[in-house]
Amino acid sequence: MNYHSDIKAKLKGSLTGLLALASLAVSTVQAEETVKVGVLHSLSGTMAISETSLRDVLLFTFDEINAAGGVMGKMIEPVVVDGASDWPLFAEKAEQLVAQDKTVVTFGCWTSVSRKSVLPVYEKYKNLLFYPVQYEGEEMSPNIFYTAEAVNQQAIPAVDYLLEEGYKKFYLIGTDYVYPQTTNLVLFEYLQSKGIPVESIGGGLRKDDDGNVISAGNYTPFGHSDFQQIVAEIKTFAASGDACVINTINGDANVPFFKEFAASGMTSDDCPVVSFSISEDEFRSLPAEDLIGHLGCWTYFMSIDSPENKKFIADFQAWLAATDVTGVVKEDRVTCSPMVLSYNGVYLWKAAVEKAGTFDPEAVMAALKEGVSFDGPAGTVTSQENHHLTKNVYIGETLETGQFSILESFENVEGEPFLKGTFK
Amino acid sequence: MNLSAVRQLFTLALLFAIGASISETAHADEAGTRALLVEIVHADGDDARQQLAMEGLAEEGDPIIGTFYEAYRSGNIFIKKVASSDSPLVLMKDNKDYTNLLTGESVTPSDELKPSRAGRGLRKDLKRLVDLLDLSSPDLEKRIAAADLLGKSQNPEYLPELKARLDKQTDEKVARAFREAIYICELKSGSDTEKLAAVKALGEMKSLPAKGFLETVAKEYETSTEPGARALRESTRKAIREIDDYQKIVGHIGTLFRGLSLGSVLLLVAYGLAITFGQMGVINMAHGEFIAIGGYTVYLIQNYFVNTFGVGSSAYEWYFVLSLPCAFLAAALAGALLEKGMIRFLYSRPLESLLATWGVSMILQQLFRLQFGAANVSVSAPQWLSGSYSFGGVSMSYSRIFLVAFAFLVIIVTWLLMNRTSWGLHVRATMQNRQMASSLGVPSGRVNMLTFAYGSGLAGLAGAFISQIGNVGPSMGQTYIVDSFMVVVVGGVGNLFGAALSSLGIGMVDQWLQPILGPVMGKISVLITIILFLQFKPGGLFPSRSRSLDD
Amino acid sequence: MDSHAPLYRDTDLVLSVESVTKSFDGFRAINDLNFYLGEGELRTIIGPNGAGKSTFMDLITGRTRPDEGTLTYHQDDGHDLDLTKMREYEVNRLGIARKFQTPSVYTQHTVYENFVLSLNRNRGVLKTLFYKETAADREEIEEVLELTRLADRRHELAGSLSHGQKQWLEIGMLLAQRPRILLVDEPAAGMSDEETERTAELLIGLRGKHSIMVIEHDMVFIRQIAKKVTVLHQGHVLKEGTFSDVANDPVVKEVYLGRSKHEDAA
Amino acid sequence: MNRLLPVDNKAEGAVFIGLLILIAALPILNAFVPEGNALHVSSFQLSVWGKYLCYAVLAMSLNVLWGYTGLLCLGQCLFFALGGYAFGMYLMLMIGELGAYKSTLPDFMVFLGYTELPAHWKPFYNPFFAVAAALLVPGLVAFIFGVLAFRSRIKGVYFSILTQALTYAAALLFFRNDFTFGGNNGFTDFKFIFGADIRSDGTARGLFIASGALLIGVYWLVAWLLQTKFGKIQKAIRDSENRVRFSGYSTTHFKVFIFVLSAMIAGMAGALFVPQAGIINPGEMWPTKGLDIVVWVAVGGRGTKIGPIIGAVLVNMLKSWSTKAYPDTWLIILGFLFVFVVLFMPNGIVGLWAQGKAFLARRKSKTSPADTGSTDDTEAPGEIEKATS
Repeated sequence: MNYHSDIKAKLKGSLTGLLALASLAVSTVQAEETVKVGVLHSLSGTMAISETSLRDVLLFTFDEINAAGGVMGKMIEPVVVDGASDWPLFAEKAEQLVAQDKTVVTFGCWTSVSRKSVLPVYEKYKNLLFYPVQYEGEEMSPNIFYTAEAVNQQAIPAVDYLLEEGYKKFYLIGTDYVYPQTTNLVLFEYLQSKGIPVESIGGGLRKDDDGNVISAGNYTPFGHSDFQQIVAEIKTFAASGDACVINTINGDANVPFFKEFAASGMTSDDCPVVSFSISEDEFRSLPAEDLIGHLGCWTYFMSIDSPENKKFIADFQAWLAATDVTGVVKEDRVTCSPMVLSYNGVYLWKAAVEKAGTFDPEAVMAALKEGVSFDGPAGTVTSQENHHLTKNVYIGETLETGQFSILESFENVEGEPFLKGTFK
Repeated sequence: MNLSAVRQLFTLALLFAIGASISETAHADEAGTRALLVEIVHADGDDARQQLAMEGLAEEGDPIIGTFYEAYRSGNIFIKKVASSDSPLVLMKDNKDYTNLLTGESVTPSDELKPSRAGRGLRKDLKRLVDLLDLSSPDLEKRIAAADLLGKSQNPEYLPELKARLDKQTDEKVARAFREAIYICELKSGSDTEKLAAVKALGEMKSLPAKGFLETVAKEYETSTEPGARALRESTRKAIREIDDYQKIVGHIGTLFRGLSLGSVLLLVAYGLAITFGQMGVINMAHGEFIAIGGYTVYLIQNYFVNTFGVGSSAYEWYFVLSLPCAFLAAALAGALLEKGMIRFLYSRPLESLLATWGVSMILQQLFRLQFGAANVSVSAPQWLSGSYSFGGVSMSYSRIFLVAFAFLVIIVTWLLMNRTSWGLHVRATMQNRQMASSLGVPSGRVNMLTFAYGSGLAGLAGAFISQIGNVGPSMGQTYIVDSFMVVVVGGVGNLFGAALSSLGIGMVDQWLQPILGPVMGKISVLITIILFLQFKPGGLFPSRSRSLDD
Repeated sequence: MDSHAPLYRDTDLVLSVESVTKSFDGFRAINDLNFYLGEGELRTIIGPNGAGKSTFMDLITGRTRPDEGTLTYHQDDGHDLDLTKMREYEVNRLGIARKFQTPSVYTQHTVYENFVLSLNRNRGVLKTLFYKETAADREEIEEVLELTRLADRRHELAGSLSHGQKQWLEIGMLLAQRPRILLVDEPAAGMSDEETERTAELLIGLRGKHSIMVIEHDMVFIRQIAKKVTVLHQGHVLKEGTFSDVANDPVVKEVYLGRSKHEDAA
Repeated sequence: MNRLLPVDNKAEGAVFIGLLILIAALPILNAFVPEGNALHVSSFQLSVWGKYLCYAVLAMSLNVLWGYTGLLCLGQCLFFALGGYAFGMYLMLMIGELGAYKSTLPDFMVFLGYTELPAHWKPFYNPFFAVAAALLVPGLVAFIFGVLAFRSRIKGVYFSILTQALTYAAALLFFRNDFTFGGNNGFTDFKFIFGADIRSDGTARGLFIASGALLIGVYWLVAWLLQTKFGKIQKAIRDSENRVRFSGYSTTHFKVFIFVLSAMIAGMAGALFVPQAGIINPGEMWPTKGLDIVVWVAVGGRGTKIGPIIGAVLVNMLKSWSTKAYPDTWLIILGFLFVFVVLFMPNGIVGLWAQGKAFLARRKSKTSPADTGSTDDTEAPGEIEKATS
């Protein structure tokens, strides 16, 4: 072995001389030097529905950065792996990226459980993960940077808006897992702190033996397909008016829910539904014309009227048209908040690398904690000490076109992961 | 600036104007209305100007307001810059046609269109205006909806208008809605005697919308020591009780219908399996993907209709009707191919059919993803399937009513095929003894293929229906696969009638348990119940009687 | 003949079936059946298809429970046992062995292993874990191997035997259980003439050592072995007597021929 | 049969010895060969192989049930997950105050407002109790379900579908947040095991060796069982349950015993899997996972001692490799593999040898007409009764 590496070293030495010469002539020789970056999303299984788009936007971002000269002169070389909606496999893939492919940063995960499963890997190898999707908070790993919306950047502003609009009854509904349960517990406290009586919060409560509320709202299993009963309940709940629904149903279960909702004859005028898991991307699978006027709250909407956003959308569309990556759907594509947060994440990482002057994950994280900004499609985002982002929050209502029209925006909202108990 | 405060002030001003003027707006000046509407659009962002325009609108009361409201609400108002003039044109889009809002003339738009949207607050005000206008709409449904909404606002300003129009209502349903609205209004603003009368009346009407308002009244008078308070308190409680009792009955009827409808979904999903698995003994794990084939077929046909005829055209309304046979045929064809290419080698090895079809299921799912994208695709209901039919407080959506009816049709057609055709005879013969049947001259190869195709086709049909009430996506079938196997097993493998009965039973039990235990525990309980049920009836509801008990 | 009255009641009965009825979905497979089997007797049961013969065996072996009536097993020591409450393996352990219509052997085991598994001992779960073959076991197996003429095929997989040999193997497996009662369902089905004859000899040879009940369709075979024949019809004993009694009985003839004609047509 | 090397033929022996070498060599290469050397096995590789070994044990547990007794359990993943949860509870408690909330309670409990550890969690501070629970809990669930199912003679496809329903119901239950098992997120972020840092290389080696030892132990157990009379009864039940029943054996007792045994083996595999995978959540009991295991066994060759091991390791290697090499099409590749195996390799990879021989024999016999006609008898063992019978 030593013999071989010896030869290699010698070869390398003579090559560097040649390269130095060549680089005088051809300035693009830098392209030979790459930095490996991991992309860890589910491209198959149940979560592929949402995560495939993030893979696409990440590849687009890398190409965009590479075309502009890369990061500190190095080209980004993406290593794409499929987490396959399988959580132990996520952990394995993360370790493969970090330990075997020596990636310096990973952009990935959607569900909280996938993030939780890879967290020990990033902590063990002191590597870096950018997490782009709204989540329940209650976590702050030293090795994860959350570009995601924290509960106070999504649910709380949305409820504020509804309260201001004069809604007095809130029906909580979600899929039975941690994000909805957590968000709804926080909202339950928040609504009460705003003077909404318990009987005006629908969906049911469960208490433990000591009388503490441990669960608020009505929950359905993953992939639930029959919402007749729940919609009937909402209809009764909303009969007296001034009621709205706070929806944390995950993924494709939203389709049967909204179809049932529309079929029951209720409209957004009778009882608007504000959803936290439906972005433009998910909206493509819903019958838009039945859902006009329902609300969404994100830190980005495709309809944001800014030059940065227009450029982003146009560039992404151009990339889609040109790319030859397998599995990329080219038609009817939209942009949405998780995609932009992925996009922002890459640029923030780039900025932090340049600030730190190294790809070393820990130095990059330190730079991020000091505060790095990026003027993204949804305005300026700034990294915080607590691994979250300060960003603008938008409330929009759905249009027939599958887009959101922005009703209200809150500027520079700081991300706060630990919320429960703060409103008591 | 506090938007909502301005809005409230404005609304109040508007109401006074309406109260004074609306009854005299029999003949409206359409041109004036249009001008005001254009004014509103232009004044976007200027609350004071919009307010002025609205006041004017209230005096006009033209039906064009309703059309405008709908367009404004759904993003179909556009502003077109005109080079020669300072004030741009306002266009209204209806389907694919654009009209100039000011003149009503149709316009061919150039590419310079900027959409204009109503803010939520403005829309609320507009909506109220439309509702007031709708109070005199010739459409009874609209009149009812308008009365309902105005009543719930509990604004005393509407009372005179509602009362004045109540006498003119000849339709009992409409009159009831008006009375309900009046009573609900009076709950807030009436005198104590008026309130008492309203409370009693609402209780007798079993008015569900009133319940929330009655509770407010109950709370208000809870601690009051005024002389009339006690009577009011007690009758309010009584009224709430009456409404609750009535709601319970409505709830039970609703549960029955919902159970029936869920049962029908299960039946459509499981009936194909009852044939391929129950009759043929093939454990087809790709059954769910045949469902998805049906769903995607509907999606493709919908897209074709949208592209060819446009949304909302009368031809488009027929897309779903055409989709049904297509979904059936597409899935049946896929089924036939699968049978010819794979299943027929596995008849003697049923459990291996499970494994191989599981592989097929994986392949198909990923192919769907590569072809249609990983995300679900959107399928809309045609007009005639949207909306719901209300019956004594129970609302049944048309799509589900259609689905229930179709499920029965499937049972009947399948029964006829199985019992009244030579094919059915061949199927039954082949299923009892494959070798015997083929030696008796039954073309068992063809019978097998057709049977499997029929079962798969039913799955495709199920997918077509699910597209109306649920997802269309790569893994849409996975949601149903465990359930459909349960249905077949509970019904008794090989017994189609049993499958029908068990899907209805499971649907009913599920809907009955859901309100008690919640959807998650309800679902778990259904599964446990099924497991326990099979302890006592291991062969299902109708165990297939077979003389060859020996293995 | 009044079939409701018991034919006779001997002191050395092994099995008494009295007023047994069994319905499936309203169809009476067995209808008020009375039947007695004597010690060491070789009884043949015939009847048209659907007469309830197999159901009758199911009832005796605990596979099916009767709706009404009693099934009593008369033990050696004079104690009676109620069979209706027992499961198959318990009935079997009393010494009631059953051969099925289609040969039911362990195809993935050798002939020898088939016999090992049939010996009437060490049948609890834990006992089988720590079972060691004894000399006595081997001796018994050799005996049966000889009797069934399978000795030279002892190490072959049962699945590779011919149909007739499988029938013999199964009979051998019953014998290895050392049963008191042998219930044999169509032993001659699918056998060559020579095999059928040998089977008949075997059964005749067993008479006296075991009480045997044979269900059979093959009239030649029945004529060979039958001493006493019971005719079942619609779950009921139509006639009991010697072969010639039964064969010449006009009622039996009508039932049999009429029914079988009808079946052929279908 | 050789007691020390319990294999039936040379090929099986070669694979088994290869496996032994692998189990012995990997930790050594990890510990003593320096990083950078081509022979070095990284801790990552080691833990990946450790997981494969656990999957192999899981496959063996299903094989005991399906391959030898003919009972196809589609819920084997449930027992695996239950074992994993039981041991995971211990690991969760070992996190101590290093969680996000610096509390002795697991984070998800703090969040849900628990002030005290629920009673059923307390004994899990003891690792031996946790190991015992990883054996007994799956065993108990299997016992209850087995008694219910086998007593009422539920068999064949019915049994398979019911086990699928059981695991589905259990998964839904475990998804619930207030079921005190962490809901969808399950258990993650373990820190210590038996006092050692769970992320250290030494622990990775230890866990790998434990997995290897479990695999060999289970292999020996299976081999021993097979040559007892019990093992013969097992196969006999698969071939002709009625005959067994009518030979005086209570097949119910036998089946319950095997089912419980198989569940306990699966539970042990789960218990060792969790510290190596770093996560257990209800996704592990989702019905599709149960089907995966069946596929491993089928690919390797069911009803053989070595087949399930080969199947589990190969399929998972293929999955690990193809999810990176062909992230978009790997499901299609895997799907085609299953179809191919079922259609053309009815006895799995292990059966290929015999299949090849039979094929050659048939080609030869084409020239000589004296064909025994028994080549069609290669039909795989353990068929369930046809569903309609």
